[in-house]
Amino acid sequence: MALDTVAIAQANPDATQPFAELGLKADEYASIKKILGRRPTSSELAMYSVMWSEHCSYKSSKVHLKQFGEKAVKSDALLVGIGENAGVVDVGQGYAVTFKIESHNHPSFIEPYQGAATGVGGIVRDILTMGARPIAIMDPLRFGPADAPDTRRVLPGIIAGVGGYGNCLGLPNIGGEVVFDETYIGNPLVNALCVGVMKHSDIKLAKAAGAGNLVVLYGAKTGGDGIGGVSVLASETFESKGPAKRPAVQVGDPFVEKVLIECSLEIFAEDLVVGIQDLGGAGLSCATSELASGGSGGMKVQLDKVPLRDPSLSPEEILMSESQERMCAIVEPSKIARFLEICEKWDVTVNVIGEVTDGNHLEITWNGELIVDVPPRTVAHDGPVYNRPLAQPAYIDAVAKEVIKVPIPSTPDEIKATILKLAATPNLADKSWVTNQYDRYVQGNTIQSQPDDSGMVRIDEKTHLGVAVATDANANWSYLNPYQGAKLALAEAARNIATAGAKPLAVTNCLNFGSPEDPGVMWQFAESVRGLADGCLEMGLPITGGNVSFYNQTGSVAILPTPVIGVLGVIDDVRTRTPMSFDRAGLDLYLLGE
Amino acid sequence: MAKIVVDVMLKPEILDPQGKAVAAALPRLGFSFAKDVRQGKRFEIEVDGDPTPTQLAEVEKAAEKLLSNPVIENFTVRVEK
Amino acid sequence: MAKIVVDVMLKPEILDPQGKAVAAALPRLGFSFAKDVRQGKRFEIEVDGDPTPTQLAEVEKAAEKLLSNPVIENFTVRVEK
Amino acid sequence: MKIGVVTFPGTLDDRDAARAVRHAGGEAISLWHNDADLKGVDAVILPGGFSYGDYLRCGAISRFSPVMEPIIDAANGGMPLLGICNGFQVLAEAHLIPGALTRNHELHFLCHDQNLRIENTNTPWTSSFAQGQEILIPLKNGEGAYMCDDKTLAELESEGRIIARYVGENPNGSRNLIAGITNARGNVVGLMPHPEHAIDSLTGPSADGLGFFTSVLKALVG
Ligand SMILES: Nc1ncnc2c1ncn2[C@@H]1O[C@H](COP(=O)(O)OP(=O)(O)O)[C@@H](O)[C@H]1O
Repeated sequence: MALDTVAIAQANPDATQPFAELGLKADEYASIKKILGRRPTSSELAMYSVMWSEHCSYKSSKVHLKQFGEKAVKSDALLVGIGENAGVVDVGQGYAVTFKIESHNHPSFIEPYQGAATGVGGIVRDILTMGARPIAIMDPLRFGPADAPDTRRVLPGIIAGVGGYGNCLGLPNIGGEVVFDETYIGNPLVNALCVGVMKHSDIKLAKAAGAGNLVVLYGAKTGGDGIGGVSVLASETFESKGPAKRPAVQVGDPFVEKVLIECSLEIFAEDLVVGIQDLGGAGLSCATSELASGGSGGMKVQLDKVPLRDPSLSPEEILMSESQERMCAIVEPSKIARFLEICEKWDVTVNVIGEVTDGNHLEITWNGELIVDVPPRTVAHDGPVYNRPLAQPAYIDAVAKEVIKVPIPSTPDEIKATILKLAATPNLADKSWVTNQYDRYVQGNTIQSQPDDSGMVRIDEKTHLGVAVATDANANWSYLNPYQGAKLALAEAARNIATAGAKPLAVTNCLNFGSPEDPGVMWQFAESVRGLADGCLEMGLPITGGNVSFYNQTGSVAILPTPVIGVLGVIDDVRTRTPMSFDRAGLDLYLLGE
Repeated sequence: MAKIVVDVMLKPEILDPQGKAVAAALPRLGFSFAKDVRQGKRFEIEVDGDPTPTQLAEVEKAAEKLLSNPVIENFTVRVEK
Repeated sequence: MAKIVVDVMLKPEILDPQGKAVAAALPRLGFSFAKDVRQGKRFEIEVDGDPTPTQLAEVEKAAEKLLSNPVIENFTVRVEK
Repeated sequence: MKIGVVTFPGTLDDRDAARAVRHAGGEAISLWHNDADLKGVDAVILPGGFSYGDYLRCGAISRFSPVMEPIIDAANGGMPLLGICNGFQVLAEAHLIPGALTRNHELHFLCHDQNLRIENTNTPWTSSFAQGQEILIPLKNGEGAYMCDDKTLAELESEGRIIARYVGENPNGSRNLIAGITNARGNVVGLMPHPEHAIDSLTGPSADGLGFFTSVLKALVG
């Protein structure tokens, strides 16, 4: 096995490297060389390739997402804004709430149960990482037509996966969506939202400050999960021997995550960490480079200290592994003993894998050999930025001209038939066949869940303070007019909060689109972002975070533009909420608005 | 009457949370024999008479299509008397 | 390195909804071979070297105490190479 | 009165059970699975959840936790012991009550509001109810089908040890619509649905569940 070290990279500058197979463009590879002043080692190449991927670097969306910050009104409620693992808002009484949506679309297409399950697991760790106790989840879902074979293949697993993982974590599922449309054949959307609560003083950030502080990896052992892509590297470094089979599928262990949550909350309560980051996409590559660039600037990591589930993993693979249920914490040496003790109480695997340093080097060694030496910022934040071409697709004008005559029912019989027909469509029909597979009672604080328009949970039993969350997206509107579609989805989600009696406070989003390399899709995306930013400005709501999922398409057919908008609201006394149902006879009915 | 047995196990490289939990529980009960435990599924399929080669081929197909998930699992088919 | 296999099946008199669901799904996929299907668990236990009789006796005990629930399940233990 | 609430790794409804105890006017004491110490409690609740992930069989691994030894001893000595959902599964695995809980007949995890009929008001956990009273509390489980052999079932029926039955359609395939049973002595109760999630109508479908917790406090006061 040939280990590619920094020394070898220097001595052997012209070795050919499989950057294209790893998804890097020639100019991206060239700029890595320029940053380093030499060719990257295979481990460095692995790190850059995954951190500069669309998924991690937002290279196609960044230029548009900027508006969320630029247009935003100043909000006193915003405690932590975009950029951290999840935004945090003040909800009063010393409480802070954090919430975020993420997508796990592609993994759920490949392995529906595990894809959906690990999607829930990932967003829950994001929330936990902020220092918060996760208190509820929601799951906006999209499928092909209900009777399509692809839907039959993916739907049961996705629902069971969301439920299996969320139920086992003890998180009430307080809402979501199930929508069917042709364009989601082969591209189911699995978006998962999590809400967490903490005291202001408990907010944690992803930064590795303080030279001499320890880098601690805790949670599950590292396996070969989700590194199908880097096998090309392994096969190069392993010469022609070829690597063992590497699964592209991540498998979740919700029990380990539940224990990890309780263990972490106990660690937070004793104020034992300086900074913390969960390991999600891009695993250790992401956690080490983000922690280092968020803090003092440098870090030394001994990669051979990472506990492995599969001892045959190469250093490149360990850096890329997306094994679930892991966290990386920065701990002062004086607090490490107590940290280890709490991990032992919860039977959580824990290892010190490195330390924070001054300066600007992320140095990773493998059995004493230096295999990575990079400025961490260049990995985590200085990825490429694209201003992709956009063009309004031709269909926009065509559909705008189209006049569709919808027959309006007028006789009682016609009205009855129409209502029955509508009620029987999968999109409008009762969703309890889904929601009955989710625990909505656990934690004992659920005030509203299905079938209400927004979910609501109590966060203080004595004062009755609570939060409400709603998610909405209307992809048909967004298809016809992406600018207005995003605004309408925002307005609908905010209305769903307001009608429950809560005050909208903050916005998160998950932007699901086709390929950014298609100018038409890119235009839909840009318009949606513009609409959402303008809508938030008009409503005076800050956007606290979100997620972009591109490449949701089969061949050249993209999904409908699906910007899922989540709005969080606060309610001072959950007992005053207004539920959706009419709970007694004799009430008056009013219609508000025009 | 014969019995066809289909054993379905997670592929070796795939995490097996159940097997791991069992492996961790055994020593707590004083059992120290296990280096590793993997947990899978066993299907016992009853067929009329001795299974024919065609039948076994069908079972293979069913194992691939329904009884296992080829993305994460392997299976074996055999006849038990 | 040897493998000890413990198969755990629901007792015949206990209803097996999973097996029933498989048996019902097979004909829908065009498979007609099954008269009945039962679904159980298979544990593969890795031990160092060839299992000794004492080890096997221990596995029997563990199977009875932990791996199966004698109220509803039967088990068998065997060595696989 | 002190009611112990056990937390195993993976337990989820421990804080809910403790809240229910407090609502009923009792003192809730947390018990940790790894401590073989009951801290002087007068009764114990094994709450719901997915202890040890429900891997292997629900309750099979937790049943061997150190805390279970003194609990089993105390229960054999007459201490009131309630197992809810996962706790019921632990009781069955520990053979403190007969039978076993198996996979729901529809094979899905099921969460809905469930009507129950209280069939035995002589246990320390059900004495606040009226015989035959119908209550509405959440049911949520993946393996809630109560199974036992015919002889055990006949015994449970003839000795009046079925403490609650599902009303209406059988939600999970339990024999004789069994939702909860008690041991021969009547102090240990296993219940599949979740009374701790129905202690006020703000967060649950009713406040009917509170009766289980007020019952035990009444029983302990004597
Ligand atoms: N995937 C899901 N997960 C959780 N709750 C869901 C899901 N899909 C729908 N729901 C809930 O079911 C209820 C009805 O949903 P839906 O029929 O989409 O109503 P609406 O059109 O009013 O949003 C809502 O409370 C919604 O939050």
